[in-house]
Amino acid sequence: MSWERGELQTIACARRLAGKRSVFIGVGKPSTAAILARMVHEPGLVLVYESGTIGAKPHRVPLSIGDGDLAETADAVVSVPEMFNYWIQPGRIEVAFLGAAQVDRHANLNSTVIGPYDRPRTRLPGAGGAPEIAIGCPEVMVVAPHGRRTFVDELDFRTTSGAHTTAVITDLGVLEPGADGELVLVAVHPGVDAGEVRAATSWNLRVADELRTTDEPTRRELDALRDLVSR
Amino acid sequence: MSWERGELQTIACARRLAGKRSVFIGVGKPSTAAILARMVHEPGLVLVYESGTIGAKPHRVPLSIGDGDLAETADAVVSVPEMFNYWIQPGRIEVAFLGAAQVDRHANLNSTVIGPYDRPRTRLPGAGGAPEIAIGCPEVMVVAPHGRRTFVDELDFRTTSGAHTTAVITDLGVLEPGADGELVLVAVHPGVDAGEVRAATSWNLRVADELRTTDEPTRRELDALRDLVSR
Amino acid sequence: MAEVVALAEAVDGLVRDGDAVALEGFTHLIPFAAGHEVLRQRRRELELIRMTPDVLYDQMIGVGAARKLVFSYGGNPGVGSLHRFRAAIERGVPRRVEVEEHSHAGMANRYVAGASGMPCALLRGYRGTDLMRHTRVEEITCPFTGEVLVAVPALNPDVAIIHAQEADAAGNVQLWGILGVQKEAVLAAQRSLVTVERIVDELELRPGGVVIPGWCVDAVAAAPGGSQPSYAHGVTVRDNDAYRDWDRIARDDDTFRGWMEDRGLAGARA
Amino acid sequence: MAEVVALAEAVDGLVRDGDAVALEGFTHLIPFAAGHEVLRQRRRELELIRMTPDVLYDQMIGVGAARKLVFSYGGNPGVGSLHRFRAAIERGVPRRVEVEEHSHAGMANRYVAGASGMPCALLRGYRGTDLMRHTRVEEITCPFTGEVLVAVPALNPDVAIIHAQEADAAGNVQLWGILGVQKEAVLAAQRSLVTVERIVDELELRPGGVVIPGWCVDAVAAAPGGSQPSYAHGVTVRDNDAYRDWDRIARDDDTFRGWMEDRGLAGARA
Repeated sequence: MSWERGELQTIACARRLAGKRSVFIGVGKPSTAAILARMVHEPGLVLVYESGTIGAKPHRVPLSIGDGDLAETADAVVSVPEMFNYWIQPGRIEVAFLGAAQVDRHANLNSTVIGPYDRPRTRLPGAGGAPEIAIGCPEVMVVAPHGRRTFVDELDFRTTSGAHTTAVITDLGVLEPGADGELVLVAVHPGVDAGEVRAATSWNLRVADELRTTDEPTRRELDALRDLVSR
Repeated sequence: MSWERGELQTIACARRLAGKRSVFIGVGKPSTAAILARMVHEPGLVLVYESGTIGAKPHRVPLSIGDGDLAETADAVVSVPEMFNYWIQPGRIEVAFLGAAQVDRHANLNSTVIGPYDRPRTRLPGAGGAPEIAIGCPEVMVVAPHGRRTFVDELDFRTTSGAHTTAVITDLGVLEPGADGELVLVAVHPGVDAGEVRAATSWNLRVADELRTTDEPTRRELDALRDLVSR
Repeated sequence: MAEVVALAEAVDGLVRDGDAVALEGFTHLIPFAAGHEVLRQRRRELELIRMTPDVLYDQMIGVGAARKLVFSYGGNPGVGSLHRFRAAIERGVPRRVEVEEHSHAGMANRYVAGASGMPCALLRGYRGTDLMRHTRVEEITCPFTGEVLVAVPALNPDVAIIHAQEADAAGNVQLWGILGVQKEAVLAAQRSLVTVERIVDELELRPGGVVIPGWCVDAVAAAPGGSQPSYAHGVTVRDNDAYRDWDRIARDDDTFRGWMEDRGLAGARA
Repeated sequence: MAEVVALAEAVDGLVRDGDAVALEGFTHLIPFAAGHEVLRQRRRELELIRMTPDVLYDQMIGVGAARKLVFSYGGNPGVGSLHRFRAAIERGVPRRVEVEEHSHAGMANRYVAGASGMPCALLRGYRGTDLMRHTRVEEITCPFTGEVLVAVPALNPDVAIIHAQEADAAGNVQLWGILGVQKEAVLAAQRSLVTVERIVDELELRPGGVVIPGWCVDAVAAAPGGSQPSYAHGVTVRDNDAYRDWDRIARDDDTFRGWMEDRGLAGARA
C-alpha cells in the first residue's frame, strides 16, 4: 500500500498520542492527527482547542478551531480567558502540538517575523496561544515540514520556548532533545536516510547512534486517515 | 396609620433607591428595602446578591442570599469570583447596603470580633464580601440599629472602610458624612429627637443645623412593605 | 478519570487525617452528606477551608474535627451566629481552632489562583482594614500605574468536596443554579470528590449549567438529597426550618453533642 | 440601559475617528456587519484591537482605517496569511500601522483586567520569548513564593463591538456556542455595541448561554447574518469558501480595492 510522506507524518503524530489523556491542538496536521488517534489508538483521548472546546469529538477535520462542530460535540465550552488560565497554565492538558515557521536546535519556535522585527521581510501571524501553551503543557510536540528555511541555525524571533518539547515530527523523521536539550535525529521515515534529513537542516544535526526507522503506516491507520480527510 | 420604627427604617432605605439603577444587598432589612423599592419607587432597579444573582426579582424576602428564587428570577447567574472581579470591583453596582456590629464616626465598620482579635469576647461572622464591596461600589449605605454598643467611639476591629459611605440609616434617624468625613445626624424619624439619637451614640454625635424629620410612611409604602413581609 | 463509587469508599480513599479539605457550595449545593461521612469515618486534625462555614462546618468544628479554619464568613445565613464556631474560638470548646480569615473577594481569588496554577492573585481589597495585619496578604505595586494592590496566596486544598445535581457514568459532572466557587475549588485541589443527586446515562446540558469533565475529578458518588438542609436547584428545596432549628441545637454544648451522637456524627473520643 | 437602534445609528453614535475599537469574536460571532458599517461611515485613525485579526481586520487595515493594531494572532484561520495585514506591516500599503502584539493568554488577561477594573493582570507567560522585549509587559515577583511572573496592562477599549444571537427589547443579550472573550471586551470597554441575529420578546436561557445585562451595553442593533462569513452558532453556518476566496482577493492590491469599492467599503480617499 503506497502512501505519501505527509500522511506518514500525520500517522506518526497520532501514534504518539496512544496512552495520552488529553491533547491541545490547533488546525491542520495536529488536528487531523488527534482525530485519527481517537479513531485508531486512544478512543477516550480528550481534544482541547484554544477556542474553548474541551472534549470536542469532531467527525471531520475542522477548517478553523472555531468550527461549530467542535462546540456541538464538546463536553464543555469555556471562555478564552478560562481556557488559558484554568486549563493551559496549570498543566491540565497533557500534550500540546505546535507548528512554526522556524525551529532551532533547541526546539524554540518562531511564528512572528522573518527578518528584523521592525522591518520584517515576512510578517507571520504571530504568537497566538503558543508561548503559554509551550510552558503550560507538560509535553509539547512540534510538527513542521523539514527544510533548511524551517530548521534554522538562528531564529529571526523567538516566539516560543522549546523547554517542554519532547519531539519534533517532520515529514522526514523524528527529532528528540538529547540530555543537553539539543535536538537529535532519532528516527527517519521509511525511504529517508540521515543524510537527507541533515541536508534539510541548517545546523549540523546530530544523529542518534541507534537511528530507528518509523514503522510503515498500517492498513488500518491509512484507511482511517484517508476516510477522515475525505469527510 | 401606625407603624414601627423598624418598618420606617426599611422604608427610609427603600426611598434612597429611587433613581438608582442597581443595588448590592445581603439578607435582612437591605433585601427587604430593595424589594420594596422595586415595588414602590423604582420598578427597574437591578438587585444584585453576592451569591452571583444579577437582576433577581424575588417575590418574597429571601432567608438566605442563596435562595433558589433568586437564581430562578435573575437575568444572569455568575460565579462568586466573577461577581467580585467583574461586577463589584469595577464599580458596576451603583449602591451597596452593608450592616455591621459596630460603626464608628467615619462609618468604618466592624463585623469581625468584639474584644481583642486573638481572644475575642464575641466572635462575629467576619468580613464576607464587605471590605471589597465598600471600596468597589461608588456609594455605600449602612443599615444598623441605633445603640451605644453599635455606634462606638472606637472599633474593636476595622473590617470595612467607610470611605464610600453616603448614609447610615438607623431605626432612629439618618447620619451622613460631613465635609471632613465625620458622620452628622441629618434627619430623625418621626417621634425621635436629636437628644435620643445622641444618647444612643457613644461618641459626641454632631447634629446638622437644619435637622430634618423623615417623612412618615405613606399608606402605599406601608401596605407594600407589610404585604411583602407577609408573603 | 473519575471513578463512580459509594460515598463511604470515596471518603475513605480521598480524605486523610490532617488534610486541608475544602467542602464548598455557596449557600447552595453544600455537601452535607459527604461532610457527615467524613465525620462518620472520624477524620481529625483537618484544616477546614470554606468561604462560608455554615451549619456543616459548625458540626465539624463542634465535634473537634478541625485544627484550623480558613474562611471569610462564619454565620448561619439569615439566622445569626454559628454557636460551635464561636465556642471553639471564644472558649476553646471542644478545642482551640487556628483561624485564617479573608474577605470573600480574597478567598474567591485565592481559589482562582489555585485553579490557574498561579502562586497568587491580585485584587483591589483589604487595604484600609485590620485584616491586612491579621492574614496572609501582601501589598504589590502595579508596574504600569504605580497603584498599590493586594496579592493573596493561591489556595490549593489537598481535597475538594462538592455536591452537584448530576454526573454521567464517566464522572462528568453538571451543576446549575447558584454556582459559587465549586469549579475553582475542584480545579485547585490535589484530589476531588463530587457527590450528586443522580447518575444519568448522558448529561443533558442545562441553561446556566457548568460541566466539570470527569477526568478532572477523582471520585463521584451518588448521594440523593446530599446537600440537605441546603438544596440542589431544581431537585431539592432549602430546609429553612432546619437552619433556624440549628440555632437552638448548637447553642448548648450538651444539646449539640446529643444531637450529633444520635446521628453517629460525634466520633469516638480519645 | 441599552437602546435598541438601527446599526447605522449605533455606529454613528458610538464610534469616533481615532477611537481604540475592539471588534471581538473568537473564530465565531465575528461582527462583520458592524465592522463594515464602521467602514461605510469612513471612520479613520482607529486603534484596532482584536485577539485574532482575521478577514474583517484585513479589510479594515486594507482601506487604511487603522493607525494601530493590538493583537495576538493575525492569520486567516485554516487558510494562511492575511495579505492586507502583511502589506501594511511589510510594505506600508496603504499606510504604516503601529503594531502592539501579545500572546493569546496575555490579551485574554488584559481584557480580564479591564473587565475587573484592575490596572493589570498576572500570568505565567512571555518569559523566554522575544515578545518580552517588544511589547508592554513587566516582570513582577510573587511576594509569597518569589516566583517571577509577568504582568500585562489592562485593556479598556473606547468601544467594544460584538455580535450575538439574541437580545430582548431591554437590550439584554445572549450568546452561546464558542464564547471567546466577548463578555470581557464589553465589560472592559467605555462604550459598547452588540449586533444580534434577532430581537426577541424575552430571552430564553440556553445551555451554554452567556447573558450580558442590557444595562451594561450602550446600543443593540439587529443585524441578521451580521457575522457572516463567520457564523452565529445555531443560526448561520461558517462560509469556509469565503475565507478561502479571501486569500485570492486580498493577495493583490488592485483586486482588493475593487472588491471593497464594489461593496461601498473602501471609503473616499483624501
